[in-house]
Amino acid sequence: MIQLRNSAGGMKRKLTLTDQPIDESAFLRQRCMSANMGAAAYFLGAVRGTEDGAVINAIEYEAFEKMVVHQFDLLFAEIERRWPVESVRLTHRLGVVKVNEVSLLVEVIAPHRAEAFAACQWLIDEMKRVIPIWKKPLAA
Amino acid sequence: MIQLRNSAGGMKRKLTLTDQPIDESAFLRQRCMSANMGAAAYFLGAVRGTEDGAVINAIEYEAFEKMVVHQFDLLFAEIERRWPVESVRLTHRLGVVKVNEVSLLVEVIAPHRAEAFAACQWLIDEMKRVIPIWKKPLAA
Amino acid sequence: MQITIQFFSYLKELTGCAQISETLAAGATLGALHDRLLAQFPRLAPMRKSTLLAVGVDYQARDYVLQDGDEVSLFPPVQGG
Amino acid sequence: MQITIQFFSYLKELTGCAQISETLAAGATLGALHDRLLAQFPRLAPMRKSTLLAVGVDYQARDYVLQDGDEVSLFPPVQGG
Repeated sequence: MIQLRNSAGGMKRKLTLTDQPIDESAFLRQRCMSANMGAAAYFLGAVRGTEDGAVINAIEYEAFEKMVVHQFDLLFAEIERRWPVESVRLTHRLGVVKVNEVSLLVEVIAPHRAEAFAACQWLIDEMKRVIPIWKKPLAA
Repeated sequence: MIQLRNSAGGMKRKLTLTDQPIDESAFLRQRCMSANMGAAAYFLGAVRGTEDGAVINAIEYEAFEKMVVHQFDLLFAEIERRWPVESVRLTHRLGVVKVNEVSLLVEVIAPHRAEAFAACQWLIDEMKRVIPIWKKPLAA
Repeated sequence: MQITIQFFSYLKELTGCAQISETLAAGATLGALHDRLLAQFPRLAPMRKSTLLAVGVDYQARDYVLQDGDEVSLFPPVQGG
Repeated sequence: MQITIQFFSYLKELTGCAQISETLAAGATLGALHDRLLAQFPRLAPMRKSTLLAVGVDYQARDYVLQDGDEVSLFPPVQGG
Protein backbone atom coordinates (compact mmCIF):
# COMPACT_ATOMS: atom_id res chain seq x y z
CA MET A 1 0.00 0.00 0.00
CA ILE A 2 1.22 3.43 -0.96
CA GLN A 3 0.11 6.39 1.08
CA LEU A 4 0.99 9.94 0.28
CA ARG A 5 0.04 12.80 2.56
CA ASN A 6 0.81 16.43 2.38
CA SER A 7 -0.72 19.18 4.39
CA ALA A 8 2.15 21.56 4.99
CA GLY A 9 0.32 24.84 5.12
CA GLY A 10 -1.92 24.46 2.11
CA MET A 11 -4.62 22.07 1.04
CA LYS A 12 -4.64 18.70 2.79
CA ARG A 13 -4.06 15.80 0.39
CA LYS A 14 -4.13 12.08 0.88
CA LEU A 15 -3.62 9.49 -1.81
CA THR A 16 -3.89 5.78 -1.07
CA LEU A 17 -3.19 2.96 -3.51
CA THR A 18 -4.00 -0.42 -2.06
CA ASP A 19 -4.46 -4.03 -3.13
CA GLN A 20 -6.69 -4.68 -0.08
CA PRO A 21 -10.47 -4.10 0.12
CA ILE A 22 -11.28 -0.43 0.74
CA ASP A 23 -12.73 0.26 4.18
CA GLU A 24 -15.22 2.98 3.45
CA SER A 25 -16.29 3.60 7.03
CA ALA A 26 -12.65 3.99 8.12
CA PHE A 27 -12.21 6.45 5.24
CA LEU A 28 -15.13 8.48 6.56
CA ARG A 29 -13.98 8.35 10.16
CA GLN A 30 -10.68 9.93 9.09
CA ARG A 31 -12.44 12.94 7.65
CA CYS A 32 -11.34 16.26 9.05
CA MET A 33 -13.54 19.23 8.26
CA SER A 34 -13.03 22.64 9.81
CA ALA A 35 -15.78 25.05 10.90
CA ASN A 36 -15.38 27.15 7.77
CA MET A 37 -16.19 24.25 5.48
CA GLY A 38 -19.80 23.60 4.52
CA ALA A 39 -19.57 20.96 1.80
CA ALA A 40 -18.13 17.51 1.17
CA ALA A 41 -18.58 15.91 -2.24
CA TYR A 42 -17.87 12.19 -2.39
CA PHE A 43 -17.68 9.70 -5.15
CA LEU A 44 -17.63 5.94 -4.86
CA GLY A 45 -16.85 3.76 -7.86
CA ALA A 46 -17.65 0.05 -7.79
CA VAL A 47 -16.92 -2.77 -10.24
CA ARG A 48 -20.01 -3.45 -12.34
CA GLY A 49 -21.17 -6.93 -13.30
CA THR A 50 -20.81 -6.27 -17.01
CA GLU A 51 -18.07 -4.67 -19.11
CA ASP A 52 -18.81 -3.80 -22.74
CA GLY A 53 -21.91 -6.01 -22.55
CA ALA A 54 -20.10 -9.14 -21.30
CA VAL A 55 -20.68 -10.60 -17.85
CA ILE A 56 -17.52 -10.38 -15.78
CA ASN A 57 -16.36 -11.65 -12.44
CA ALA A 58 -13.79 -9.01 -11.55
CA ILE A 59 -11.50 -6.34 -12.92
CA GLU A 60 -7.76 -6.44 -12.55
CA TYR A 61 -6.24 -2.99 -12.13
CA GLU A 62 -2.64 -2.51 -13.20
CA ALA A 63 -0.74 0.65 -12.32
CA PHE A 64 2.57 2.32 -13.05
CA GLU A 65 2.66 3.26 -9.39
CA LYS A 66 5.55 5.71 -9.29
CA MET A 67 3.97 7.72 -12.11
CA VAL A 68 0.48 7.45 -10.58
CA VAL A 69 1.77 9.11 -7.41
CA HIS A 70 3.51 11.90 -9.32
CA GLN A 71 0.58 12.59 -11.64
CA PHE A 72 -1.90 12.73 -8.75
CA ASP A 73 0.42 15.22 -7.10
CA LEU A 74 0.19 17.43 -10.17
CA LEU A 75 -3.62 17.14 -10.17
CA PHE A 76 -3.86 17.97 -6.46
CA ALA A 77 -1.65 21.02 -6.99
CA GLU A 78 -3.93 22.17 -9.79
CA ILE A 79 -7.01 21.77 -7.55
CA GLU A 80 -5.33 23.88 -4.90
CA ARG A 81 -4.67 26.56 -7.52
CA ARG A 82 -8.21 26.54 -8.91
CA TRP A 83 -10.57 26.12 -5.96
CA PRO A 84 -10.64 27.04 -2.24
CA VAL A 85 -10.54 23.37 -1.28
CA GLU A 86 -9.54 22.41 2.26
CA SER A 87 -8.91 18.72 1.67
CA VAL A 88 -8.76 16.12 -1.08
CA ARG A 89 -8.59 12.40 -0.39
CA LEU A 90 -8.49 9.66 -2.99
CA THR A 91 -8.19 5.92 -2.52
CA HIS A 92 -7.78 3.64 -5.55
CA ARG A 93 -7.71 -0.10 -5.32
CA LEU A 94 -5.25 -2.08 -7.47
CA GLY A 95 -5.03 -5.76 -8.38
CA VAL A 96 -8.09 -7.99 -8.69
CA VAL A 97 -11.32 -6.28 -7.59
CA LYS A 98 -14.48 -8.40 -7.63
CA VAL A 99 -17.86 -7.28 -8.93
CA ASN A 100 -19.64 -5.00 -6.42
CA GLU A 101 -16.43 -4.15 -4.59
CA VAL A 102 -15.27 -0.56 -4.31
CA SER A 103 -12.47 0.46 -6.67
CA LEU A 104 -12.40 4.20 -5.99
CA LEU A 105 -13.29 6.65 -3.24
CA VAL A 106 -12.86 10.39 -3.66
CA GLU A 107 -13.69 13.14 -1.19
CA VAL A 108 -13.36 16.88 -1.65
CA ILE A 109 -14.08 19.29 1.20
CA ALA A 110 -14.71 22.95 0.40
CA PRO A 111 -16.58 25.95 1.81
CA HIS A 112 -19.49 25.55 -0.61
CA ARG A 113 -21.21 22.95 -2.69
CA ALA A 114 -20.39 24.29 -6.14
CA GLU A 115 -16.62 24.15 -5.69
CA ALA A 116 -16.71 20.79 -3.90
CA PHE A 117 -18.61 19.20 -6.79
CA ALA A 118 -16.56 20.98 -9.44
CA ALA A 119 -13.21 19.89 -7.97
CA CYS A 120 -14.42 16.34 -7.33
CA GLN A 121 -15.67 15.86 -10.88
CA TRP A 122 -12.63 17.56 -12.39
CA LEU A 123 -10.31 15.26 -10.41
CA ILE A 124 -12.06 12.11 -11.64
CA ASP A 125 -12.16 13.37 -15.23
CA GLU A 126 -8.44 14.16 -15.14
CA MET A 127 -7.66 10.86 -13.45
CA LYS A 128 -9.24 9.07 -16.39
CA ARG A 129 -7.11 11.12 -18.77
CA VAL A 130 -3.64 11.06 -17.20
CA ILE A 131 -3.27 8.61 -14.30
CA PRO A 132 -1.53 5.44 -15.55
CA ILE A 133 -3.92 2.77 -14.31
CA TRP A 134 -5.44 0.17 -16.63
CA LYS A 135 -8.36 -2.24 -16.33
CA LYS A 136 -8.49 -5.83 -17.47
CA PRO A 137 -11.92 -7.49 -17.16
CA LEU A 138 -11.78 -11.06 -15.86
CA ALA A 139 -14.54 -13.23 -17.37
CA ALA A 140 -17.08 -14.95 -15.12
CA MET B 1 -38.81 12.06 12.43
CA ILE B 2 -40.50 11.63 9.07
CA GLN B 3 -39.37 8.78 6.88
CA LEU B 4 -40.70 8.18 3.43
CA ARG B 5 -39.73 5.12 1.43
CA ASN B 6 -40.87 3.94 -1.92
CA SER B 7 -39.34 1.24 -4.00
CA ALA B 8 -42.32 -0.46 -5.62
CA GLY B 9 -40.82 -1.56 -8.89
CA GLY B 10 -38.99 1.59 -9.85
CA MET B 11 -36.25 3.71 -8.38
CA LYS B 12 -35.66 3.29 -4.65
CA ARG B 13 -36.29 6.49 -2.69
CA LYS B 14 -35.80 7.36 0.91
CA LEU B 15 -36.43 10.73 2.49
CA THR B 16 -35.69 11.39 6.15
CA LEU B 17 -36.45 14.60 8.03
CA THR B 18 -35.13 14.54 11.56
CA ASP B 19 -34.47 16.84 14.47
CA GLN B 20 -31.80 14.46 15.80
CA PRO B 21 -28.10 14.45 14.79
CA ILE B 22 -27.57 12.65 11.49
CA ASP B 23 -25.74 9.34 11.84
CA GLU B 24 -23.63 9.28 8.71
CA SER B 25 -22.16 5.82 9.20
CA ALA B 26 -25.64 4.34 9.72
CA PHE B 27 -26.70 6.10 6.51
CA LEU B 28 -23.83 4.42 4.68
CA ARG B 29 -24.46 1.00 6.19
CA GLN B 30 -28.01 1.12 4.82
CA ARG B 31 -26.77 1.57 1.28
CA CYS B 32 -27.98 -1.02 -1.17
CA MET B 33 -26.19 -1.13 -4.51
CA SER B 34 -26.80 -3.84 -7.10
CA ALA B 35 -24.18 -5.45 -9.34
CA ASN B 36 -25.22 -3.30 -12.31
CA MET B 37 -24.44 -0.07 -10.52
CA GLY B 38 -20.96 1.42 -10.75
CA ALA B 39 -21.31 4.84 -9.18
CA ALA B 40 -22.48 6.51 -5.99
CA ALA B 41 -22.36 10.30 -5.72
CA TYR B 42 -22.72 11.70 -2.22
CA PHE B 43 -23.05 15.12 -0.81
CA LEU B 44 -22.70 16.20 2.77
CA GLY B 45 -23.67 19.67 3.90
CA ALA B 46 -22.54 21.01 7.26
CA VAL B 47 -23.32 24.21 9.12
CA ARG B 48 -20.51 26.72 8.65
CA GLY B 49 -19.18 28.95 11.39
CA THR B 50 -20.12 32.13 9.53
CA GLU B 51 -23.27 33.26 7.72
CA ASP B 52 -23.15 36.40 5.57
CA GLY B 53 -19.86 37.32 7.24
CA ALA B 54 -21.14 37.09 10.83
CA VAL B 55 -19.93 34.46 13.29
CA ILE B 56 -22.79 32.14 14.24
CA ASN B 57 -23.34 29.37 16.73
CA ALA B 58 -26.00 27.36 14.93
CA ILE B 59 -28.71 27.47 12.30
CA GLU B 60 -32.33 26.78 13.06
CA TYR B 61 -34.10 25.01 10.20
CA GLU B 62 -37.86 25.48 9.91
CA ALA B 63 -39.89 23.34 7.52
CA PHE B 64 -43.43 23.10 6.18
CA GLU B 65 -43.09 19.35 6.56
CA LYS B 66 -46.17 18.12 4.71
CA MET B 67 -45.19 20.17 1.67
CA VAL B 68 -41.51 19.19 1.97
CA VAL B 69 -42.50 15.53 1.67
CA HIS B 70 -44.75 16.14 -1.34
CA GLN B 71 -42.26 18.35 -3.16
CA PHE B 72 -39.42 15.85 -2.65
CA ASP B 73 -41.72 13.20 -4.07
CA LEU B 74 -42.13 15.29 -7.21
CA LEU B 75 -38.35 15.78 -7.48
CA PHE B 76 -37.68 12.06 -7.03
CA ALA B 77 -40.22 11.25 -9.74
CA GLU B 78 -38.47 13.67 -12.08
CA ILE B 79 -35.10 12.05 -11.36
CA GLU B 80 -36.56 8.66 -12.19
CA ARG B 81 -37.84 10.08 -15.49
CA ARG B 82 -34.56 11.71 -16.44
CA TRP B 83 -31.77 9.36 -15.37
CA PRO B 84 -31.28 5.58 -14.94
CA VAL B 85 -30.88 5.98 -11.21
CA GLU B 86 -31.27 2.92 -8.97
CA SER B 87 -31.61 4.73 -5.66
CA VAL B 88 -31.90 8.19 -4.15
CA ARG B 89 -31.61 8.87 -0.45
CA LEU B 90 -31.80 12.23 1.24
CA THR B 91 -31.67 13.11 4.93
CA HIS B 92 -32.30 16.68 6.06
CA ARG B 93 -31.97 17.80 9.62
CA LEU B 94 -34.50 20.27 11.07
CA GLY B 95 -34.51 22.40 14.21
CA VAL B 96 -31.30 23.76 15.73
CA VAL B 97 -28.12 22.45 14.08
CA LYS B 98 -24.82 23.56 15.60
CA VAL B 99 -21.78 24.70 13.66
CA ASN B 100 -19.88 21.75 12.15
CA GLU B 101 -22.87 19.40 12.43
CA VAL B 102 -24.33 17.76 9.35
CA SER B 103 -27.52 19.34 7.99
CA LEU B 104 -27.85 17.36 4.75
CA LEU B 105 -26.82 14.00 3.29
CA VAL B 106 -27.66 13.04 -0.28
CA GLU B 107 -26.76 9.83 -2.10
CA VAL B 108 -27.51 8.91 -5.69
CA ILE B 109 -26.65 5.46 -7.07
CA ALA B 110 -26.50 4.96 -10.83
CA PRO B 111 -24.74 2.77 -13.39
CA HIS B 112 -22.18 5.44 -14.27
CA ARG B 113 -20.53 8.47 -12.80
CA ALA B 114 -21.96 11.14 -15.10
CA GLU B 115 -25.60 10.39 -14.30
CA ALA B 116 -24.92 9.92 -10.58
CA PHE B 117 -23.30 13.36 -10.34
CA ALA B 118 -25.88 15.01 -12.61
CA ALA B 119 -28.85 13.69 -10.64
CA CYS B 120 -27.24 14.46 -7.28
CA GLN B 121 -26.45 18.06 -8.21
CA TRP B 122 -29.83 18.58 -9.88
CA LEU B 123 -31.61 17.33 -6.75
CA ILE B 124 -29.75 19.75 -4.49
CA ASP B 125 -30.28 22.67 -6.89
CA GLU B 126 -34.01 21.95 -7.08
CA MET B 127 -34.22 21.46 -3.32
CA LYS B 128 -32.90 24.99 -2.88
CA ARG B 129 -35.54 26.26 -5.30
CA VAL B 130 -38.74 24.49 -4.22
CA ILE B 131 -38.46 22.63 -0.91
CA PRO B 132 -40.03 24.75 1.86
CA ILE B 133 -37.25 24.77 4.42
CA TRP B 134 -35.83 28.01 5.84
CA LYS B 135 -32.69 28.86 7.78
CA LYS B 136 -32.37 31.22 10.70
CA PRO B 137 -28.78 31.87 11.88
CA LEU B 138 -28.38 31.89 15.67
CA ALA B 139 -25.69 34.34 16.76
CA ALA B 140 -22.70 33.11 18.76
CA MET C 1 -65.96 30.75 1.62
CA GLN C 2 -63.46 30.14 4.37
CA ILE C 3 -59.71 30.06 3.66
CA THR C 4 -56.91 29.29 6.12
CA ILE C 5 -53.60 31.12 5.65
CA GLN C 6 -50.26 30.05 7.12
CA PHE C 7 -47.11 32.22 7.27
CA PHE C 8 -43.63 30.71 7.43
CA SER C 9 -40.13 31.92 8.31
CA TYR C 10 -39.75 35.68 8.70
CA LEU C 11 -43.16 36.36 7.17
CA LYS C 12 -44.55 34.86 10.37
CA GLU C 13 -42.48 37.33 12.40
CA LEU C 14 -43.64 40.24 10.22
CA THR C 15 -47.32 39.39 10.58
CA GLY C 16 -46.95 38.40 14.23
CA CYS C 17 -49.01 35.25 13.69
CA ALA C 18 -48.50 31.80 12.20
CA GLN C 19 -52.02 31.29 10.93
CA ILE C 20 -55.19 33.28 10.23
CA SER C 21 -58.51 32.64 8.57
CA GLU C 22 -60.23 34.79 5.94
CA THR C 23 -63.72 34.80 4.46
CA LEU C 24 -63.69 35.38 0.70
CA ALA C 25 -66.33 35.60 -2.01
CA ALA C 26 -66.65 32.54 -4.24
CA GLY C 27 -64.33 32.71 -7.26
CA ALA C 28 -61.64 34.73 -5.48
CA THR C 29 -58.13 34.07 -6.76
CA LEU C 30 -54.93 33.41 -4.88
CA GLY C 31 -53.59 36.74 -6.18
CA ALA C 32 -56.60 38.62 -4.82
CA LEU C 33 -56.09 36.98 -1.43
CA HIS C 34 -52.41 37.94 -1.49
CA ASP C 35 -53.28 41.59 -2.25
CA ARG C 36 -55.77 41.62 0.63
CA LEU C 37 -53.13 40.22 2.99
CA LEU C 38 -50.64 42.89 1.87
CA ALA C 39 -53.19 45.57 2.75
CA GLN C 40 -53.85 43.91 6.09
CA PHE C 41 -50.13 43.39 6.86
CA PRO C 42 -48.24 46.28 5.24
CA ARG C 43 -44.92 44.87 6.50
CA LEU C 44 -45.28 42.04 3.94
CA ALA C 45 -45.40 44.51 1.05
CA PRO C 46 -41.63 44.82 0.42
CA MET C 47 -41.51 41.01 -0.05
CA ARG C 48 -44.46 40.97 -2.42
CA LYS C 49 -42.56 39.80 -5.48
CA SER C 50 -40.36 37.23 -3.78
CA THR C 51 -43.17 35.68 -1.71
CA LEU C 52 -44.03 32.11 -2.72
CA LEU C 53 -47.67 31.02 -2.70
CA ALA C 54 -48.90 27.48 -2.15
CA VAL C 55 -52.32 25.91 -1.80
CA GLY C 56 -52.18 22.69 0.18
CA VAL C 57 -48.78 21.15 -0.70
CA ASP C 58 -48.48 22.56 -4.24
CA TYR C 59 -47.23 25.85 -5.56
CA GLN C 60 -49.92 27.80 -7.39
CA ALA C 61 -49.94 30.88 -9.60
CA ARG C 62 -51.80 34.08 -8.70
CA ASP C 63 -54.70 33.27 -11.03
CA TYR C 64 -55.48 30.05 -9.15
CA VAL C 65 -59.17 30.07 -8.13
CA LEU C 66 -59.56 29.28 -4.45
CA GLN C 67 -62.09 26.85 -3.07
CA ASP C 68 -63.80 26.73 0.30
CA GLY C 69 -61.53 25.14 2.89
CA ASP C 70 -58.28 25.74 0.98
CA GLU C 71 -55.11 26.00 3.04
CA VAL C 72 -52.94 28.76 1.63
CA SER C 73 -49.29 29.21 2.59
CA LEU C 74 -47.10 32.27 2.13
CA PHE C 75 -43.37 32.05 2.55
CA PRO C 76 -40.07 33.63 1.49
CA PRO C 77 -37.61 31.99 -0.91
CA VAL C 78 -36.59 28.59 0.43
CA GLN C 79 -33.10 27.82 1.78
CA GLY C 80 -32.73 24.13 2.48
CA GLY C 81 -29.39 22.33 2.68
CA MET D 1 23.33 6.05 -24.88
CA GLN D 2 21.33 3.46 -23.05
CA ILE D 3 17.54 3.78 -22.69
CA THR D 4 15.20 1.47 -20.74
CA ILE D 5 11.72 0.94 -22.14
CA GLN D 6 8.72 -0.38 -20.16
CA PHE D 7 5.44 -1.57 -21.67
CA PHE D 8 2.18 -1.52 -19.72
CA SER D 9 -1.26 -3.09 -20.04
CA TYR D 10 -1.96 -4.84 -23.36
CA LEU D 11 1.11 -3.32 -24.99
CA LYS D 12 3.07 -5.65 -22.71
CA GLU D 13 1.09 -8.61 -24.04
CA LEU D 14 1.61 -7.49 -27.63
CA THR D 15 5.39 -7.18 -27.24
CA GLY D 16 5.64 -10.26 -25.02
CA CYS D 17 7.88 -8.42 -22.57
CA ALA D 18 7.52 -5.86 -19.81
CA GLN D 19 10.88 -4.18 -20.27
CA ILE D 20 13.69 -3.91 -22.80
CA SER D 21 16.81 -1.84 -23.25
CA GLU D 22 17.91 0.02 -26.37
CA THR D 23 21.14 1.75 -27.38
CA LEU D 24 20.54 5.02 -29.20
CA ALA D 25 22.73 7.74 -30.70
CA ALA D 26 23.02 10.95 -28.66
CA GLY D 27 20.28 13.45 -29.50
CA ALA D 28 17.69 10.81 -30.42
CA THR D 29 14.12 11.90 -29.76
CA LEU D 30 11.31 10.06 -28.02
CA GLY D 31 9.47 9.95 -31.38
CA ALA D 32 12.43 8.33 -33.09
CA LEU D 33 12.58 5.70 -30.35
CA HIS D 34 8.85 5.06 -30.72
CA ASP D 35 9.24 4.55 -34.50
CA ARG D 36 12.09 2.13 -33.90
CA LEU D 37 9.97 0.14 -31.43
CA LEU D 38 7.08 0.02 -33.92
CA ALA D 39 9.44 -1.49 -36.48
CA GLN D 40 10.74 -3.97 -33.92
CA PHE D 41 7.23 -4.87 -32.61
CA PRO D 42 4.84 -4.56 -35.59
CA ARG D 43 1.89 -5.55 -33.39
CA LEU D 44 2.17 -2.15 -31.68
CA ALA D 45 1.65 -0.30 -34.98
CA PRO D 46 -2.20 -0.19 -34.95
CA MET D 47 -2.00 1.56 -31.54
CA ARG D 48 0.58 4.06 -32.72
CA LYS D 49 -1.61 7.16 -32.40
CA SER D 50 -3.27 6.26 -29.13
CA THR D 51 -0.07 5.17 -27.37
CA LEU D 52 1.00 7.46 -24.54
CA LEU D 53 4.70 8.19 -24.02
CA ALA D 54 6.34 9.04 -20.73
CA VAL D 55 9.93 9.60 -19.63
CA GLY D 56 10.37 8.89 -15.95
CA VAL D 57 7.07 9.92 -14.35
CA ASP D 58 6.14 12.68 -16.80
CA TYR D 59 4.39 12.64 -20.13
CA GLN D 60 6.58 13.90 -22.96
CA ALA D 61 5.99 14.88 -26.57
CA ARG D 62 7.61 13.08 -29.50
CA ASP D 63 10.22 15.82 -29.96
CA TYR D 64 11.58 15.29 -26.43
CA VAL D 65 15.35 14.71 -26.64
CA LEU D 66 16.35 11.59 -24.71
CA GLN D 67 19.27 11.43 -22.31
CA ASP D 68 21.45 8.51 -21.30
CA GLY D 69 19.70 6.43 -18.63
CA ASP D 70 16.18 7.66 -19.38
CA GLU D 71 13.33 5.33 -18.49
CA VAL D 72 10.73 5.47 -21.21
CA SER D 73 7.23 4.05 -20.80
CA LEU D 74 4.70 3.17 -23.48
CA PHE D 75 1.09 2.52 -22.59
CA PRO D 76 -2.44 2.61 -23.97
CA PRO D 77 -5.04 5.20 -22.88
CA VAL D 78 -5.52 5.06 -19.14
CA GLN D 79 -8.69 3.74 -17.48
CA GLY D 80 -8.59 4.33 -13.74
CA GLY D 81 -11.66 4.47 -11.56
